[in-house]
Amino acid sequence: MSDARAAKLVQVRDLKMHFPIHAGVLRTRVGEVKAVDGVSFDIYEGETLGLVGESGCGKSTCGRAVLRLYDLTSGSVRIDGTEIGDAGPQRLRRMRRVMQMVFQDPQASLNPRMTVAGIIGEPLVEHMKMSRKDRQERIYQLMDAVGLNRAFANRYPHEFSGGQRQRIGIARALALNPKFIICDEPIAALDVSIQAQVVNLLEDLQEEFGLTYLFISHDLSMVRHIADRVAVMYLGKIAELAPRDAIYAEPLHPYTQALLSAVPEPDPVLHDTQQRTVLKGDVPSPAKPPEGCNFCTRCPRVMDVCHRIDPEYREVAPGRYVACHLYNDAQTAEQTAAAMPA
Amino acid sequence: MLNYTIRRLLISIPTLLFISLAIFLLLELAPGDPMAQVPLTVPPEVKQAMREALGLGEPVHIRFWKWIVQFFWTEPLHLFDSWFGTAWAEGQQRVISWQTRSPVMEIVAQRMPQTLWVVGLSYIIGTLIALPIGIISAYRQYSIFDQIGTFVSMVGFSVPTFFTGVLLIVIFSVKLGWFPSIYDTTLVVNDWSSFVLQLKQMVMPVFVLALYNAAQISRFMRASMLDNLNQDYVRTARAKGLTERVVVLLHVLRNSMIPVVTVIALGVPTVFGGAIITEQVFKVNGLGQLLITAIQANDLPMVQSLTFIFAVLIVLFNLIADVLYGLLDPRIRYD
Amino acid sequence: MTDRLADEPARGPDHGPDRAHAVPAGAVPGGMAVEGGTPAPPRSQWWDVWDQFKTHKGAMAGAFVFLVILLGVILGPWLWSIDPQAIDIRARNSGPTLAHPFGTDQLGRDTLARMIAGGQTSMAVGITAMLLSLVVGTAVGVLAGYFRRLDGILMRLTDLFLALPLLPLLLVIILLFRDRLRAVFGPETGIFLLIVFVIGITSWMQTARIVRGDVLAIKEREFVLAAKSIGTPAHRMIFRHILPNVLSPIMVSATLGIATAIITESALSFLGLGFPSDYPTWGRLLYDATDYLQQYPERVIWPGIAISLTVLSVNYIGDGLRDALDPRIRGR
Amino acid sequence: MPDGAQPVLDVRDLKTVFRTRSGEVHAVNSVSFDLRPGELLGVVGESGSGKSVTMMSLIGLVPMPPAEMRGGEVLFGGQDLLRAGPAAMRAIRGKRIGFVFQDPMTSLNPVFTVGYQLCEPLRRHMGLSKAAARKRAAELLDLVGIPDAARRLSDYPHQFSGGMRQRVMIAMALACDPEVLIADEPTTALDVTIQAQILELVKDLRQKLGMAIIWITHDLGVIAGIADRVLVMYGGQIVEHAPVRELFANPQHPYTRALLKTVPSVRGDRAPRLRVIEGQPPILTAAPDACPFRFRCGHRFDRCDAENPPRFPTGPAHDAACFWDPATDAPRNA
Amino acid sequence: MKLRTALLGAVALGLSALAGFAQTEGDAGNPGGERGRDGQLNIIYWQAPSIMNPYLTGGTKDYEAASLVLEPLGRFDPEGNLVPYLAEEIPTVENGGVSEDLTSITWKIKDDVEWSDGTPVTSEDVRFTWEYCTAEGGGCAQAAKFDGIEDVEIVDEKTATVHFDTPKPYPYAAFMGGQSPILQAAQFADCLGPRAPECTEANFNPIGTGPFVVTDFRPNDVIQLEANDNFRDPEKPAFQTVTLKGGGDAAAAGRAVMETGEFDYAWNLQLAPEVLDQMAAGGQGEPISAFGTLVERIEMNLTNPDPSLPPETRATRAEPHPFLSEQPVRQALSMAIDRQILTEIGYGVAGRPTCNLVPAPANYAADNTDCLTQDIEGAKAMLEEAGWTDTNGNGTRDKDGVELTMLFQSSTNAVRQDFQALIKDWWRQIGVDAELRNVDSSVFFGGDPGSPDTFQKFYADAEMYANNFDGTDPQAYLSMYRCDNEPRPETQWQGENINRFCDEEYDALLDELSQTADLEERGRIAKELNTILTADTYTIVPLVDRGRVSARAMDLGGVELNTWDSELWNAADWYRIAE
Repeated sequence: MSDARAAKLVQVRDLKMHFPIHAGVLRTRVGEVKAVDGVSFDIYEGETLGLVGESGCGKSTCGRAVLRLYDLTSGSVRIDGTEIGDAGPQRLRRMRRVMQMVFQDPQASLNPRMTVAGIIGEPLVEHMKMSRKDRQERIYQLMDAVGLNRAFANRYPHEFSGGQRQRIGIARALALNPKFIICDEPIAALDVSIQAQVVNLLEDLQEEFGLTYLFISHDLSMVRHIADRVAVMYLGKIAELAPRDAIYAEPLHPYTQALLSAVPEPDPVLHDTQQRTVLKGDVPSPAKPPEGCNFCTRCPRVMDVCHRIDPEYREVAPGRYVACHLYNDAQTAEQTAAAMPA
Repeated sequence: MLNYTIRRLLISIPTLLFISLAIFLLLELAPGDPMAQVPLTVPPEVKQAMREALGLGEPVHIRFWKWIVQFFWTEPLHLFDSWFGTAWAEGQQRVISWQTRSPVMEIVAQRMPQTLWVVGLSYIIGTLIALPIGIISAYRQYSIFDQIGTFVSMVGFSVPTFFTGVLLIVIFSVKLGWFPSIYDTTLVVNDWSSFVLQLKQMVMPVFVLALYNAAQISRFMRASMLDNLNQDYVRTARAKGLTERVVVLLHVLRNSMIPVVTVIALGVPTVFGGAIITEQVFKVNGLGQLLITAIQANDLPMVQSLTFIFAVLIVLFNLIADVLYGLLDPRIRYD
Repeated sequence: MTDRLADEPARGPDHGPDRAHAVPAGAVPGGMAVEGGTPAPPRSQWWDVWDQFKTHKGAMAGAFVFLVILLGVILGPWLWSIDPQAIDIRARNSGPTLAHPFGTDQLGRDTLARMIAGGQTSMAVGITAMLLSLVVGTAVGVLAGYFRRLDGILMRLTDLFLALPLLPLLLVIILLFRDRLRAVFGPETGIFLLIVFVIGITSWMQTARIVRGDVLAIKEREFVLAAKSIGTPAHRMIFRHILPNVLSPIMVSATLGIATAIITESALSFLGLGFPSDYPTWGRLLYDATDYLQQYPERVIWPGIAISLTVLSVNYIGDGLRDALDPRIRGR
Repeated sequence: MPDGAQPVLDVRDLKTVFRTRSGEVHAVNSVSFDLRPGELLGVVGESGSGKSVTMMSLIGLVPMPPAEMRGGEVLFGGQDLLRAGPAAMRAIRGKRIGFVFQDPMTSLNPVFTVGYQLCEPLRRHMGLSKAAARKRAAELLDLVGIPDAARRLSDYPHQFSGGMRQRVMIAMALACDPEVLIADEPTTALDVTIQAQILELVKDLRQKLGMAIIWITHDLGVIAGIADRVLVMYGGQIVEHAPVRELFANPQHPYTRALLKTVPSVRGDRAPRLRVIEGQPPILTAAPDACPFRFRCGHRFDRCDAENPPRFPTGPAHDAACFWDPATDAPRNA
Repeated sequence: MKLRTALLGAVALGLSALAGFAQTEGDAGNPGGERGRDGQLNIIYWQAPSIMNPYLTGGTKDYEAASLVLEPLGRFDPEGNLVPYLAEEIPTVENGGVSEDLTSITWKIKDDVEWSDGTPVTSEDVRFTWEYCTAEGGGCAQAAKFDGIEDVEIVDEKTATVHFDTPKPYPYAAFMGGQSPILQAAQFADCLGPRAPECTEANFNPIGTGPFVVTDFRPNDVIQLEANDNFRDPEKPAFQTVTLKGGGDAAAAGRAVMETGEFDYAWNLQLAPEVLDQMAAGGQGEPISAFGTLVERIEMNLTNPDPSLPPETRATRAEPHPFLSEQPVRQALSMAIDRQILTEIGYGVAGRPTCNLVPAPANYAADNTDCLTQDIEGAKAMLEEAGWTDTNGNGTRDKDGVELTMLFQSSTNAVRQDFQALIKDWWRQIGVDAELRNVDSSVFFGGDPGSPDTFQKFYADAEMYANNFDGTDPQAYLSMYRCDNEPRPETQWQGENINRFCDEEYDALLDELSQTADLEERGRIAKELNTILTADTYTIVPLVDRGRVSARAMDLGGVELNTWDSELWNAADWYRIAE
């Protein structure tokens, strides 16, 4: 995973998604929910960037904003050399062929009134001028690719199991030969034994078609398995971004540390010896984020400065980005990083 | 909540103005003539003089403006005067019915009691019958009780009231002689026997209307109960060891009542609107009958004022329903 | 996270398509086992709806009765060829006889023939008025739900219509336009169009509200987002993804709409405002017959039963549809 | 936990069947287990494995119909719960057996205050006065770590966050000092940091109150951290039963073994590729006359198709329902 | 034919016997006694009275309700004779009350009559009543009755002389009958002209001289009255209180009197004959009927209503009707109709077939009976003879490319639609096709010049409705058919000559009538005019002489049904028949 290896397929700069709050007699705008508040990251061609965080931290909104499913409040999103942050409908429609999405709930993301062939074929109808026969053939190919029996092409989604439905969703995302796929919690709704099947399928497809993934999940262990680099979000901002091994081995941000330590270990022996940081309290509302660092209300290593100044998100070591006052000085950061207990 | 209410009130002002204009123009376009009832023996020039005396000669916009002023300014002033004995509205022209040459609002006030007695009572009775039926039907879904309840309420929907009304009169007034066929609006209830008379004359119209109301509300109640009986919190309540009575009549009912209460509130304006057909059948000369006779006589000021009053009530009770919803359901905050 | 519905005992483990993935393979008939099963013909959700509908006895009876009545009024003229307008003054006020199974009226017109002719009108009014209100209601509901910008204005419009006192306006509109339409389309077609229009235009608001609510909910479903991520334009989004999924409330509204339209038409007849008085509809026949309730009760009974049975059967169909279309109930 | 103690709850041969339009579903099939005083019994399984239905069946919280109990017995304090009347069951539910459900968002009644809902079992089972119940309710909220407890009694559920609501649910379950607490996936809907808080809380409460707990989950990590003994369920049956360390160290059933391997970890080595269990969970419409796991099992042989394996003891307090013996990698000859 | 006429006579006889019976029984049974002895009287009007001032309303229901309170100087009795009420006697030329030159009439008020507030009735009140109705901007509905009055001179306190601008052979329009009673000047003094509608109290509760006074007036609902303490006859009225309930429909009103016995008197029961019979079987009450001048008729359009004509000439005398201008066609259409069946179906005892426009009073009624027999064959022959044959075999006769296709309109009303259907059937039998059309009565009779559907505009070939005349003198009624009195664009489609009939001879006769005071002579001229319009030219095809049917309870005595004045004209004489 050397840095020099590949081009940046996706560049996100200072992305903001604010949803206005209206109140009062005249429905005036009294504030905004800062779902995504200044997020920047790059994704290299062929890699998988994991985006983790707890519910409500803005990771799904971030994913959808990157695909321009929302109109951005501000910021820039450049995919495959094209700026789509302010693209018009025409340019956007062309770009849809490059970027696709796999959704969380395989039940909800498939139109219950359409057949499998209809669902997988929809992007083809929208974007490709194909004969009916060619399209049929392409649908079969896609079904083969995701491991669905061709015989089921005329079935409806409710006749399938969760894992199979997620395969349909993946086939739909693959239909246009995209370069970039956002997987928005693709395994969250699946049973444990099925999750592994889907993750393996995603990995196989990545290899086969040279895909680039943004893998959004709250499941830190699965992200560790699939991602090359991992970004941790908290309350609309990226707290830490680093290569996978580094972040799991020595997390820098106190939030990352707490998050990792909260994951229960499926081994009673390890479980009993492990040191855990249990965070106090709840995540603040994104409509009223705290002054200063947004983690300051729960941070076990909170300092005075945290309540006043929002820490800058910056690179503290090659490829390691963190937004924390503990690493104010890049020098110290490196030292601290070295000194961090695992 | 307060903000929400104020905002809704503000929005309703242009809505109501628009409605009043729409009603006015519609009535204006109607081809009828208030002179239609005048016998053919009255010569045309006399009819023309009568028309002019009603103010029909003036242009539309002036009449609309006059009506607006009379309705929104003079009439409230009169009300104020009659409450406090002042004389603010002295000498100001009120909204006058063409048919009776008397102030529209006085007739409306006169019709209120019988309308409220018959239509209002039937609404209350209908609701009181409907709620338990809806609750039991939902709790015992697909049981015999549910089937019968469903059937009865469907019948309540399906049979036109002018049919049930006449049928009841023939059976209970003509054949059996139990109840009077004609409602006496002048009956004063001051002792037991007059009370019994009042009850007797109300039985049939109230029954006809209550059946219809009960049919509707019980269907809502049943659906709402069914929605809530499957909720997780019901299981929680059972897991606490609460009796079924408490589970159903407290936990489920309280939640199910939220949409039903708003439905009931939305139905209240129809009470004031009267039940045109039932009033007609039983000669309960309430607001519904007033409206229909006014329409038949082309008494435009009366029709205009009545329809507008209904519109105001509908808007008002829509608002009340929304506010009730907010009050009943702690999750809803309209701001 | 597992689907929370999956293990929920309150609904049992078999639960229609909504959570078929909990016990996926073959939990419903026609569902397939593990991949590689034999190819089966496509089985749309409507089959499940029909399966559930079949278990609702009232709805099945209702559907049967409705079909019988519908066929009766459509095929009636071929089976019973007496002209409903034909006057036979000698046979006036006859009770049920072989020549006139339903009797005759005060001019000696055959009641059965008039019932058939009246049924055609009443049914036609019911069905067309329902279609009109459905089209308007669905259009308004879908547009308001789908396009945020239109929502405010369309919902204000809906509120406005809800706030209009309908019956008086209905009366006024009929008085107002009846003669103009009659002049253009002839007496029967004109008044038919008017009544259908008036009933339709004053009854779409509930449908619009329900549809809008459903559209708003469906818009939040991920498959709409999925379609958006593909780049599906708005009109195809509506017709391909939104409309098919709001069909259930629309169909329930449809059945109820037929019933209310038939009742409204009969109420208009009662108030003397429906079709011309020599033009039979069930409402008109019933109204005309109420005067003769004591002498010739059968004259009231025929149209009374016809209206009540039709509305009742349609209501039962609606009830059954509502249950059948509700995935939570389906499978019970 | 001492092995020999008298169990508080003894379940024998429990069978629950759902009657549906498309036939019967055998949701719980001859399940037997016991619960000892003070222990935490973990129940793991995927959705549809019957773990929740089993626990709900114990105390009659499955709706009947469509559910139907087909025999078995549930002994609780010398009483067979399956044969107890509704009134007797109500006296037990909420008082001697407490429940915590999965989704704290929907499990609380939205229109009553938290205080009211908390007081309900107290007033019903303990006969407390209104004021006394309220006082006790405040203590309970305090106990489960809700700050400013007395004031928050008059708040409505929607004013609490998810984690706080689950604490309320726990307080409610504990209100009458039950002997048994059944927790049905209580942390599944919560975030990991909140889950960690709840797990800490439960451990803490166990020490303070000492009741026996049944903890249903699909998360092996949670089980590893909290349970004393584990039941693994699959296809409506218990396929393996063992003390927690024994189970993780020495799984006997092919399903348990596969399951443990599919789960990735945030610590330790990272496998280059995840192990999977091919295929889908079974349908339970057929009568249980064969091993439910046979279609996904790597060790399937004739007998698996012909017979439903009984639970073979494989060690002290350890049994597995499988004809295959991993120690010898050969069929058992029982 | 003879038999049928005989039958008719028998029916008529039976009716008068019925009325006579009621009266004789009344006279025999009325024991007299103190005022208010018989308690409560319940009357039901299915059209609810909306006002008690007959000058501000066109509704019969309102005149009749008002007649319980307000009285004129004189009334018409059931035979159409003039009866003095507030006046000492009916003034005539003979007794000197009417001047020889017919330009003035002098009324003398009885000495003992008082208003219900105890003040005396004076000639001042008579003069005021005239002022009230003729005041500018008041919209007086009875203005026509005061036409030609130059002045009302107060001779002394009890005497008033009405001066006309031209000789009036029939000077009894003003101050006579229920539509033109005397108002109290004191009460209405501030209600002149545009202020008339503001006097709600006076309009609802007028001070009168009649047997009753209003205690509670609820417009369009119910009126409660009690006996007038100052009524001139100390023994009357027999009833202490009266409730006059309004609303509902005729069937319900009939039921309430005859079947359930809840009410004592029900007004104007326009019901199918068999329905009335059924109700009468209830035994609580009986229907009573009497005939007036109301005739249901078909009016033939003598001008062309073809929509392709320009609006200036369509349906005006400039364009004669393509076939109805031929008399044989009109006659054939009349001959095809069986008036007996129409009567039987539509009105029963409350109707009789007629061939006359003026069916009563006897003095003015012609004796045309030719039309009473249906003659289909004759009608066919007549058309044949006039050259109308079915040349193209479509079942409809035609001549020179003109088809005998009629647009036949009427107002919306169940009986009229039955009639239309029957008549269409008969016309079809003689080879005339008809398209039926019915217009809501508020539009049909509304007189709106903008509407194409008014009976005046007559955008149809034939139309059916009923009309009558006030009082007992047909002069004004027959004058409607004068040349130039037809509705036409120049008159904003106002006018009463609906058929656009124009005949010099007819107009000359009308002029003669207006100069004649002698009753015999007036009768002769009127009959001749009537015959010109009907039996001679078939311009108007009379169908049924419509009587009035009301119902009274068996124990209500003194009722004399009167079609010339208010039905309640003698309510003071009503009483309860003792068991």
